[in-house]
Amino acid sequence: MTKPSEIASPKLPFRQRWIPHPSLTGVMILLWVAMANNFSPGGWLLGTCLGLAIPLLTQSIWDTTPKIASYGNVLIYALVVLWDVLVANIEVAWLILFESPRDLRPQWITVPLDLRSREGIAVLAGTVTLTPGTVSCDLSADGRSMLVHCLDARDIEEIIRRIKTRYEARLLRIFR
Amino acid sequence: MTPWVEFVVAALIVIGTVFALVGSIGLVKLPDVMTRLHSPTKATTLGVGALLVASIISFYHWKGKLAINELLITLFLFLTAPVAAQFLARAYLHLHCDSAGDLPATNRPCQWSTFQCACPPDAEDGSAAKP
Amino acid sequence: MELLVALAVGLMTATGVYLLLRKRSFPVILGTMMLTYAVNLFLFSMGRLAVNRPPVIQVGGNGYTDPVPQALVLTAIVISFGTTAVIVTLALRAFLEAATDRVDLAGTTEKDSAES
Amino acid sequence: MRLMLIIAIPFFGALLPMLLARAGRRACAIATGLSTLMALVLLLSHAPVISAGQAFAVSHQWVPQVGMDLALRLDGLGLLMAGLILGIGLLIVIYAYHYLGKDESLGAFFTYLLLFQGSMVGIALADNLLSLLVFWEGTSLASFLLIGFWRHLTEGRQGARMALIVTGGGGLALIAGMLLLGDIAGTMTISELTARREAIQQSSRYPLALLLIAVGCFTKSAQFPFHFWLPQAMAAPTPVSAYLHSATMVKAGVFLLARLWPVLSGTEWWFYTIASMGAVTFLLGSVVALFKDDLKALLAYSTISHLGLMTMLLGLGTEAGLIATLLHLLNHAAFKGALFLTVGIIDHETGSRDLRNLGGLWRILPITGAIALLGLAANAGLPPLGGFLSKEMMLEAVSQVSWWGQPHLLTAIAAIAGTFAVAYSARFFAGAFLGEPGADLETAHGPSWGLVGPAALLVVSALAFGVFAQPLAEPILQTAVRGAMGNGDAPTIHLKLWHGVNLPLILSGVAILGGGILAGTFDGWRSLLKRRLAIEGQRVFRACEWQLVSVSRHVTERFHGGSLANYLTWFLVGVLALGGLSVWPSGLRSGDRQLLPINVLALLLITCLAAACLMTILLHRRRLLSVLMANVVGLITSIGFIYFSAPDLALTQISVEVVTLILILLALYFLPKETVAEASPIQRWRDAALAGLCGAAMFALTWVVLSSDGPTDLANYLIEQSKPAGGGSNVVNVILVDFRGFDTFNEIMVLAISALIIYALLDGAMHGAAADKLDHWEHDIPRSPEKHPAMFISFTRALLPLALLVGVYMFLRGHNQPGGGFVAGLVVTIALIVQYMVSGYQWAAERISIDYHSWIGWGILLAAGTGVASMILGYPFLTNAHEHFDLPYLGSLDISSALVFDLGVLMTVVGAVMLALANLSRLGRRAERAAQKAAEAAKLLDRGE
Amino acid sequence: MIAIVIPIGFAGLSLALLLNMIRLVRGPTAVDRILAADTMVINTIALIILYGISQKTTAYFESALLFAMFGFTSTVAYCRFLIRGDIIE
Repeated sequence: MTKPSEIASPKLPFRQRWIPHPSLTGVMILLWVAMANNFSPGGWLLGTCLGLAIPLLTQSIWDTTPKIASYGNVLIYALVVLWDVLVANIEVAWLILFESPRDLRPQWITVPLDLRSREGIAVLAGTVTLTPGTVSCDLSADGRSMLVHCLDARDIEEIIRRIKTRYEARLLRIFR
Repeated sequence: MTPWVEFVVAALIVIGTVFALVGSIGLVKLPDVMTRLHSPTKATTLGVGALLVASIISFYHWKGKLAINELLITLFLFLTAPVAAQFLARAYLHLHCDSAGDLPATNRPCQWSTFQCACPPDAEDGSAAKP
Repeated sequence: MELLVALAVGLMTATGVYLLLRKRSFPVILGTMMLTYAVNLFLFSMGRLAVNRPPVIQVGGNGYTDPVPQALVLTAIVISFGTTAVIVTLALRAFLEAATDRVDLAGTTEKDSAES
Repeated sequence: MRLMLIIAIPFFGALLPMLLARAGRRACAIATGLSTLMALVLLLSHAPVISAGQAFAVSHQWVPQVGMDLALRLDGLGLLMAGLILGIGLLIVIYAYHYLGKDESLGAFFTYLLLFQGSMVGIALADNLLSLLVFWEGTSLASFLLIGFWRHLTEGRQGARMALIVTGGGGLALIAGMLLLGDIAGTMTISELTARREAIQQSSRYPLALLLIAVGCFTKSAQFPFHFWLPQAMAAPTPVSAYLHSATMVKAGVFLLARLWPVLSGTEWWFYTIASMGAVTFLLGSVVALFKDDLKALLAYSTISHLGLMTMLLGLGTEAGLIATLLHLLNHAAFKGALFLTVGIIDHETGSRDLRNLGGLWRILPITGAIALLGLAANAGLPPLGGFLSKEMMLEAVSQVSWWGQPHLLTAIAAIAGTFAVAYSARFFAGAFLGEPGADLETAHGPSWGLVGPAALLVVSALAFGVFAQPLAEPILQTAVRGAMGNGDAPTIHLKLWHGVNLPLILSGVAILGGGILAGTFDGWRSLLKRRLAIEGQRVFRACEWQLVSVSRHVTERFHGGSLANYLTWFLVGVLALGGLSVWPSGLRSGDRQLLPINVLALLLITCLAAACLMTILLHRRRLLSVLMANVVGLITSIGFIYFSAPDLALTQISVEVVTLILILLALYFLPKETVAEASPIQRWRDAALAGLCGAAMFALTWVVLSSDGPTDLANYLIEQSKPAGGGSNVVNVILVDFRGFDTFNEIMVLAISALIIYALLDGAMHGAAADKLDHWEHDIPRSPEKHPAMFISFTRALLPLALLVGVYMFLRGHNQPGGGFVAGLVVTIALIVQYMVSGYQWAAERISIDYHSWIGWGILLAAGTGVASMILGYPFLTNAHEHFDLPYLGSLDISSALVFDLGVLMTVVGAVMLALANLSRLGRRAERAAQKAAEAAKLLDRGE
Repeated sequence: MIAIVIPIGFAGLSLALLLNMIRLVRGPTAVDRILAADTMVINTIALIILYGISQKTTAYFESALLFAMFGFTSTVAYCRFLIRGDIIE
């Protein structure tokens, strides 16, 4: 699917030449086995083939490869987010069900960003959207601050602080 | 299956249903577009998530094998929901908002990207903004 | 349940026909889409209705529904997609060439600037 | 079998000139001449046996259901006719080769000629009424092509059209008549009709059949009142006139009458229809001929009159009449052919054939003059030519019958006609060859042998038939008559020039004398008669034609007004009416099937569906929203598919829907976003009512079907066979790739073709008015400056590998579980499209480079390849071969050729859909580029200010 | 217990669909309608999963997966149409 020219030139060491994104390869294998629900050796074999093939086919779209610093932090972050999502849902559910719309104080807020990496910002935006009463709506043209909409903004500072400390800080540690 | 598992599954089903329902209720109840945007993006993801977990557990007990492939759907939703939400938000901003009036300042020497192109105008290819 | 399916076919047909009778290309295209839905559902229902009897052979499967209409409708869906694509393109090209998307040459074209 | 060849040779020979068109004129001519010659030799090789009274017959079944056989029968009559056709044909080929200009497409001409020849010989030999009709029509068509051969001539085209309409119309009558005849007789075989003569003539339907057949023959043989097309047909190249309109085709009518003579003749009806018309034509033709200045027109009318003569003779119903006819058939072919050829020569050499400019050609074209002299003598019936013989016999035969109770009336008519014949012949010769040559004729030069030769040969034979009647004409005539009588006991014929002084001799003497006087004093009184004799036939025909055209135009404009809505309304009303009628008496009755219980989910869903449908209509002017609503309808449909256990359908439906949506949005970008309201309330209600009716009809239909049980044997068979024969447990997929694999193959073909159509359409939009519009495109909606927000890119990028994984998954499991090549293809396509949408075309196109065309091609090749492979292995096309392996450690593995086929499907789908979408987006990019250029230009201007 | 819960689930989810439909009908803005449709798709996914549980079959899992993918795709397409007009540029 990629132009021959797009494939990394052969002087690269073997690993980078044939397994440009090991993490992606791993994910692919796992996903395949999970999706096919086939934990037999055959399943793993096929998964490995795909895990090797697909990154090669699609490597041309990763012109900037995200640098993951520590996978541990990724795990932690994922758990944090999952928990927050749970909470967020309950909160929002409460708001929707038992608050009369009049009492809501919807509000736009601007969150300045220290993150630089595109992936980082993307993940942050996603997190903000999935977590309590906030939806990330836009970035400033230079990508240095994020426009967030709050469903019920009782304390703006608190929200900004949460976003920055709870998520952005962690992401800063993940994407350098 | 054991009553405990059955209870868990039942609970999960109820939770899932409730959240999905809540999302839709919010969609109807909330006053304006942006607030409506909140409810589905959250509630539904969890609703579907809960149901998926329910089905995984139950199938594990019926068929005796773990069918985690259903988790893929949740993965998809978690990946796509924010994008969809932000697309909708941008559409709303673009159609119904005015950068000066009803939006806060960016605290930057530039506007929100919905109102100002990040990429230099002469960039012929639509490739993304490099912040 | 059968009644509801029949109802659905009827509804979609009616919608499709009404849109087909409009004077602009775009509603007509939509009409054909609607009609396609209706016809596909109709063809599908020729195999009668059955709940949870997918024609996928498995040990201890509790009977199967008629696979033939399904196969036919599958082909129908694909082909109608192809034709829809062509119609859409035709409409687009026609509009670009002729500056109007009327599919009704009988009436006057002054109405183009009429109130909407 | 050799009989078949006689017909086959011309027909297959007809291919040669076309193929040899490049090889030059000579090659064409030789090929044509050879095939004619072969046919002729083949024909004559039968002559001895036939002259002994035998007949050859061969028959192949053609359409047995209607008793239509390709039955040929060669008897004396057929021999005479076919001999004339082929013999003269040979001469005509030589003549035409020299006559037609260097720049004319001889290939086409000779092809038409051979086609005509074949059909004509077919008529002569046919022994089955229906196959005869086929050949009959064949001659009409061929003559149409030949008359119109000079396309640049208006009268040529008109003449051709008129000839086709008249003879074709007559052909219709003939068909009816023949069918009637066959029905009366109970057989379609001509040679068997004779035996049933009485039965036929007693039948009450006999007159009708006779009239219809007569009409057919009259039109073909240019009998009054259908004679007018022949002069018009004279616009054809002279060889054609000579061949078709004197020697052969126009004789077909006479021939058919002669053919049916033993069956139909001898009744009052026969006599008064055929003989009367013949007599009238005989007289009219010869009279009008006298007043023609154009030599070809003159000959045309003379031909008409001679045909009238023959028809009249046949009409008499006496043996003498028949004999005279056949003899004249022979003679006339000879001398009239020769005359036409001479006219052709005159035309060719002097460039004119108008008696008013011609004159004194005797000095320039002596040989031609001699030929003409002989030919005209024969035409006038002067001894010692064959024409004299046949004329004598004619007068003899005529003088024996009384018409309308008048014993001498017919004889008188014949005599008068004969007189006029002498007159116009004399006028022809005198006008063309005697007197002083016109000024512009001095340049004329002697013709080449190729032109003179055939004419000479013909006229010599015409002479010979007279002089050597005994040895030459007699046997031919004998054989022909025996064949025509249909039985062995034909009278023995004695031809001699000198019968002693009797009525016919006196009459011809009178005729010659009177003719001479007429011709001599012609100029004196031509003027007063000329006006009277305007030919009405043509005018009537023209008027009818014009009326028809205007009427049909009116009708067309009435119904084909260019309003799609109207067409559909008519169509739908018609369909509803038909459907209603079909169930009218009993009415639809719902069956007694065990129905599924209704649950709240279904109820709510149907409510949603209804709402969505309603909204689609209400919002149909705000196009984007109506599309959205339509999508919701599709969504609910696919839920239905899932609920009613059709997972494959659901998968396909939702994937197709998304692709369609993207397609429509791409198009909508350029189309108006709103539809103006134009339909009046009445119209809307009318449409709504119609729509409601259609919906109700479909509802009723579906309900009736669903509430009654249907056949299940096929389903059961397929389900049982799926695993053993198809090697897959997903029966739907097995049906698609194996049992009905060919359908699927055609389906992807359709997809590929539509993709290519789209490509062509949009590529065409890249220039011309459309491109112009694109280049000056102004956007009718506000657009956000940011094209491709950064964060989306990084998100959706993660989706591509995931989607590909899903695609592979869908593909691999397709044969055993819901999924399959098509869905997988769409999944991949969507994965790519998302990249295109979010990250921008350029970005994606740089990184994902697929040559869509070649994907389509390879896909189809792959799919076809599997099919062919199974054929090579001796199975029917697209038979699925499958194998089940149990690999150590790796678990079980199913491999089946269907997978390869499915891969082909996948590639085709990806290629086709991406091709379509990419090309649609191309328009947008062009508009964008133009807009940017404009903006930059404006900016520069501002700076300039 | 599940036997009791599943009908409730169906009822709730179809009710959710109905609510989405209401929003879809009421609008007022195009964004609302698109959002409603998107939500509808997600609820449909939930419905399919529940159906799978109720019928003890995984045959419909792929449909749910494709719904997830394609629902997103169409939402993006609509939004791009609103934002830029040209969805592939």
